[in-house]
Amino acid sequence: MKFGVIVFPGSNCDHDCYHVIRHVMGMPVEFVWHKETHLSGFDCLILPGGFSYGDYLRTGAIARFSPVMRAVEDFAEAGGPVLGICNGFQILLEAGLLPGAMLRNRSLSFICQDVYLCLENPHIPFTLLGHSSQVLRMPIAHGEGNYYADPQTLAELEANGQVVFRYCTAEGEKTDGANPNGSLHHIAGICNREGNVLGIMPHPERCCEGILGNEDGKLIFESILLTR
Amino acid sequence: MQEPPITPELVARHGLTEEEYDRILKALGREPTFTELGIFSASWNEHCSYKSSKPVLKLFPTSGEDILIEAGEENAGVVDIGDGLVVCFKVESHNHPSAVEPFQGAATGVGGILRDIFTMGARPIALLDSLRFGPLTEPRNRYLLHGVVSGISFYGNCMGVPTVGGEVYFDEAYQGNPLVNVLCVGIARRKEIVRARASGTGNPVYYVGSATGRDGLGGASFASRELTEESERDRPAVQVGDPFTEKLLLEACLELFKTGHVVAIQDMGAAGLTCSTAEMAARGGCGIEIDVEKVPRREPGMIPYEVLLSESQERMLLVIQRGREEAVETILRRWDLHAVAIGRVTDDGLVRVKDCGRVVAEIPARALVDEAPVYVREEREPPYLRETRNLDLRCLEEPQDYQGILIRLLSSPTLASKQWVFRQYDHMVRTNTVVLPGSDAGVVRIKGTDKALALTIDGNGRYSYLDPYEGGKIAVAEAARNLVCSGARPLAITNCLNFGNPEKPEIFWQFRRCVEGMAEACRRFNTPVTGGNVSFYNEGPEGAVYPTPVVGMVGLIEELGRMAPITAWFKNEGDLIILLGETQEALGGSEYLKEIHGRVAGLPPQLDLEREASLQQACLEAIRAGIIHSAHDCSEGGLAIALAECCICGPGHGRGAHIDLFAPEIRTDALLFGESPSRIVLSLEAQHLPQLKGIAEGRGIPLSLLGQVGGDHFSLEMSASGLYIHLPISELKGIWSGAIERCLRI
Amino acid sequence: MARAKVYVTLKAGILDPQGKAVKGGLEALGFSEVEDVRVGKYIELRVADGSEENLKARIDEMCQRLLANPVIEDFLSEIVQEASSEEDSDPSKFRRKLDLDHKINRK
Amino acid sequence: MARAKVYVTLKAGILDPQGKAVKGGLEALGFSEVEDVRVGKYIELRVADGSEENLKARIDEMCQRLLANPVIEDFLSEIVQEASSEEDSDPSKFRRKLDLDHKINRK
Ligand SMILES: Nc1ncnc2c1ncn2[C@@H]1O[C@H](COP(=O)(O)OP(=O)(O)O)[C@@H](O)[C@H]1O
Ligand SMILES: [Mg+2]
Repeated sequence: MKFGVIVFPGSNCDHDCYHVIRHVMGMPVEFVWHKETHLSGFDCLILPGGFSYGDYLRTGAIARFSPVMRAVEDFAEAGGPVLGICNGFQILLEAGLLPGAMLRNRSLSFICQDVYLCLENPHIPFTLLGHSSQVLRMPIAHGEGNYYADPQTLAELEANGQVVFRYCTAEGEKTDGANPNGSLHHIAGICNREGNVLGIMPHPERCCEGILGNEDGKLIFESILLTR
Repeated sequence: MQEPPITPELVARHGLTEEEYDRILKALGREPTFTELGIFSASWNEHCSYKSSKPVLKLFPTSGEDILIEAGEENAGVVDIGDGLVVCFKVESHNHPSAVEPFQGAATGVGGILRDIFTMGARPIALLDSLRFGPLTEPRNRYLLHGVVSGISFYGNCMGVPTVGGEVYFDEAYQGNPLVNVLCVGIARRKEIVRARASGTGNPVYYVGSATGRDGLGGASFASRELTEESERDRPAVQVGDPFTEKLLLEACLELFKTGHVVAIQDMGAAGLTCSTAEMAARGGCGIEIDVEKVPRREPGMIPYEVLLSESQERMLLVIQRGREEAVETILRRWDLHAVAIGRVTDDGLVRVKDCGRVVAEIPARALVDEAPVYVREEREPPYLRETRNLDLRCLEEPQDYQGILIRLLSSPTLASKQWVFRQYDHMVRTNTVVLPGSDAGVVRIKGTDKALALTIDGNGRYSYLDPYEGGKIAVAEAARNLVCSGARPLAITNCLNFGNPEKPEIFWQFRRCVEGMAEACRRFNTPVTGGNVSFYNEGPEGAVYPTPVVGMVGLIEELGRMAPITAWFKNEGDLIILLGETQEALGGSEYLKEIHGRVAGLPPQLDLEREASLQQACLEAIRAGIIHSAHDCSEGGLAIALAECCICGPGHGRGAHIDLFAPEIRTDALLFGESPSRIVLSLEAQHLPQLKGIAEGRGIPLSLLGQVGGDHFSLEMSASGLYIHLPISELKGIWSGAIERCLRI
Repeated sequence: MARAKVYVTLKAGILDPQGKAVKGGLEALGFSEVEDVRVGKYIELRVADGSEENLKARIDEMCQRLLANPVIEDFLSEIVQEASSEEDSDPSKFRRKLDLDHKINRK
Repeated sequence: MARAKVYVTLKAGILDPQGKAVKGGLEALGFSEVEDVRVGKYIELRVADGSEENLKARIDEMCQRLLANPVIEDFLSEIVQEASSEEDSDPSKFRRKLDLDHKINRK
C-alpha cells in the first residue's frame, strides 16, 4: 500500500508522517509537492500538520487553493482514503471536503499536551481496529482546534456517525474539563459521509513508538493497512 | 536625498567617540561618507564588535577533544558526536526588543537564532528559552510574560522546531528590563558543515529572502543602549517576524547546501547587510563588492545608508560557485524565494558598496571586523556587596509553620511548575522528544542512530548578584548536573551573559568575575564554550538587572536503545529515596530567604568543583549501571522542594512519599530550604542500595537514605525537632501546577 | 449606549507577512490586479452611557494602552451614532445595525 | 489606482473569546464602561487600474473566495476614492492618505 504525504509550504509534520509510514509501518511512502496536479499510484493520502502559508489569514485558507488540492478532491471522490492531521484537517475544512470550520482555542493560546480521545466510530477505514468507546491517548499541538459548525450541520454529523473522535477524560467521560479547546460537541475528529476522508486535530504520528512513551496512534495507521 | 555633512554632532549621534572617529579616519585615510559613518557605527557598536567583552571572553576554554570548530571561528562552534554527525548550538538574547514589543521582540529573537544555526548547514532540532521578568503582581510584567511566551510559541511552532526546555524566573531586578534568551541546537553531517567565509574571486554574492524595509533600522545600536522611557517610542528598532518565510528559507538552504554550490552563507542579523558582508569578507581574507541598487526593497525612496543598516528579518547573504547560478536560482524559486545577485567576491580586501554605478562606501573589511576598537574597561567591586555579605543567620527567626512555608514556596512563580509556559510551545514536533519539558533536561533522540542529546539552560541571577564568581561557577555546574541526572555526559556549553552598562566599573567587575567563575567550572567539567552572546546595557529606570549568566549545555546519551533516559519523578511504590551529596547551612541567596523573609542577602552557596565533579560521576555511573529509577537535581528551593517535585512533576497524578530526616546539626529551615549545591535526589529498588553505596563510596560522596516512595501523601517528618508535613499529593500538585495561571488571573 | 469602531494597522514600513501571504493567495486565484494588501484588526466596542462627550478620548486611551502597541501599530477610531435603547439590549441587533451602516454583503 | 477596505467579523452568535479577553483587559485597566467587544479583521487592498466599474464585485468575490470563511464570518467591503497617480507609486503615501481619511490618531 503506497502512501503520499502532501507537502505545502509551511508543512512541518510531513517528515513525521513519512517516518511513521516508512520506518514504523514499513510501507512505501512519497512526499507530494503541493504544485503536483496528478496523483497516481497512491493508495492513501495524508495532509500533515504544520503552518501551511504561515496559517496567515486563517488556518488552511491559502493552502486549500494549492494546485494539488484538485487532485486530492478527485482522489477522495473516487473513494481513496484521505487523512488530514491538525493543519491537514484545517485545510480539508477550508476546502469543503469536510464540513465546519475551526475557531481559535477558547484559551486563545496554543496548546501542546496529551489528551484522551473517545473513539465514536470504529467502522471507517482509519479506525477498523478499534472498538466503540475505546479511549486513546494522543498529543495535540494547535492554536485553532475549536471546531464549529452550525446546528444543522452538527445534527447531520451526529446522525450519520461522522463524529469519529471526541475529547474525553482518561476514564472516557466526555466532560467540558476534558475538552482542551472549546470544540462543539467535544469534537476532535470527523469524517465525510462516506467515511474515506478523516480530519483529526490530535497527532497520531507522534505516538507510534515505544521510545516516545505512547503507541496509541498506531491504531489509525494499522487500520488503514487492513483495507488493502 | 542630500547626504548630511559629517559633523561632530553627527558622529556623536552615531554612538561613536572622538577616538573612535579618529580610528575611522586612520583606517580610511580620509573622511568617511555619511554611508560609511553609518557602517562603522553599526559594526563597531557593542552588540556587533564585543568591544568591551572581547578581552574577558578570552578567559573561556574553547578547545577540546570533540570540538571541531571553535567559538568565534564561525557563527557557532561545532561539536563532534560520532557517527559522522556534529552538533552546533548557540544562545541569543532579544531583551530590548522584547521590552518594548514582547510578542514580536521574542518572535524575532527565535528567528535570529534559528538562522544562526541553519546557516551552518545544520538542521535545527530543538529550542530552549531562558526568561526573566519582574514580579507577576505588576500588570506590565504579566503583559510581558504573555507577549514573550506567545511570541516564542508563534515563531518556534511555525518553524516546526520543538521547544524542549527552558527556565523562567521572576524578580524585581528584572522590572523594566526583562531577559529573553533563546537557545537553538542543530545537527549536521560532519561533511556538510557550511562556512561563513567568502572565497573565490568573481564568485557571485546573492541576496535571498524577504525584501528590505526601514524596520529595525539601527537595532544593533538600540541593543547597545540602556532602556529609557523614550525607548518605548524607539519604533524602528522592532521588527515583525515572518516565520513562514523563514521556514521556506530553512528548507531551501538545507537543500542548497547538499548541492555543494554554496561557498559561504551568513544571515543578515544585527546591523544587517553591513555586518554580514564585512564579516564574510574578513573571515575569508577577501573583499566583497555589492550594488545596493539591486537589493530588493519593500519601500520606495530608501537611501543606501538605510538599505545597508536595515535589520529586516529573514534575509540571507550567500556566496555561490560561479557558473552555478542557474541551479541555485532554480532551487530557491521552487521555495518561492526572492534571490538576486547583488555583487561578487573580490581580491582587494575591501567592502565596496555601489549605488547606480557610484561608489558610496569603500572600507577595508578588516577595519570593520578585526580592527574594531577594544576596550579594557575600568572595574571596581560594587559597594553593595559589603552589606549583602553580612547576613547574620541568628537574626532570622526560624518559622513555626513549615507546612505553610512549603506551600508558599511551591506556589511562588519562580519555583512553581512552568507548564503554563511550555504547554504553549510545540515540544513534540519532529517526533524526537524522548523527555518532554518538566524534567531536569529535555532529551531528543537522533533518528538513524542509537544516540540522544540532553539539553538544558540554567542560570541564577541572584547568586551572581551576591557573588558573580560563584554564580558563574554554579550556573555551569547546575547545567551539567541537570544533564547527568538524565543520564547524559556533558559535552560543551554556550552562554548568554546579561549584564548592565559595562562602562560602569561595578558592572564590569561583575562581568569579569562571572566569566572567571564560569571558565573555571567549564575547565573542570571538560565542557568548552562553543559560543554565545553578550547582552550589555540591561538597565531599567531602576538600575541594572542582576548579573545573569545563562548557560546552555548539551550532553550526549550514547546508547538510547539499551537504556531509556532517566527522569526526575518517582516511579514505583516502595522505591527507596536517596540523597547523594551533603546538605550544608546555605541559606544565602536562597528563594526561601527572598520569598519568606524578603531578603536578598548572604553569600550564595559555595561550590566545591571537585566534590561536584565526583558527585556527577557517581550519579552517571549509577545510572549507567541501570539501577536508578529517577534522578532530580536539588537547586532553587532546596531539598524540601526537590522532594516535593519528585512527587508531583511527572505525568499523571503523581506519587506519594514518606520522608524521615535525621536530626541535623544545622537549622531546620536551612535543612529544608537551603540551596547547597552538589546534591541529587535518587530513587531505586531496595535491592540495589548496596551497589549504589559502593559507587558513592568509590567517589567519596556521602549518601543518605531519606525515605520511601508510596501512598498518596507527601509526608516529611523529623522527630527530633517535631517537624511534621503531611499533605495530599493531589493538593500539592494543584498548588504547584496552577500557580502561574493563578497569578495571571488577578 | 454608544458604539465605537477601532482599526489597528501595522505602521507604514513595517513588514506585514500576513498581507504578503494574502496577496500571494489572491494572485494564485487570478486576482492579479491586487498590488498590495495589509491586514489589520477591526475592533467593535459597545460602551455604556454617560461618558459620551469625552468618549472619543476614552477610546483613544484604550487604543494607546491596550488595543494597539504604538511601537509597531497605528490606530484610528470612529464613534458610531447612537442606537435606540431597544437595540442596545440586543447585541445581534446592534451588529445588524453596524452592518447596515456599511451595506453589508452576506452570502 | 483604487483602494478597498474589507472588514471581516465573526458571525453574530459565534463566541468571540478574543473579544472577551480584550474586554477583560480593558476592565482591568479601569475602562469599566465597556460592555462588549468583538474583534475582527481589517484588510486594505490596493488594486491596479482598469477594472474600476466592476471593482466592488471583484472585491466581494475575493471576500467570498478567500478573505472570509462564510461558515463563521461575515464581511463588508468599501471602495475608497481614487488617489492621484503620484501617490499610487508610493505605498507609504498611500497609507498616509488612508490614515488621513480617518483623521488618524498617532502618538
Ligand atoms: N521557559 C520555558 N520553556 C520551556 N520549558 C521550560 C521553561 N521554563 C521551565 N521549563 C521546564 O520546566 C522544567 C523545570 O524547570 P526548572 O525549574 O528551571 O528546572 P531545573 O531547576 O531542573 O533546571 C524543566 O523541564 C524546564 O525545561
Ligand atoms: Mg533551572
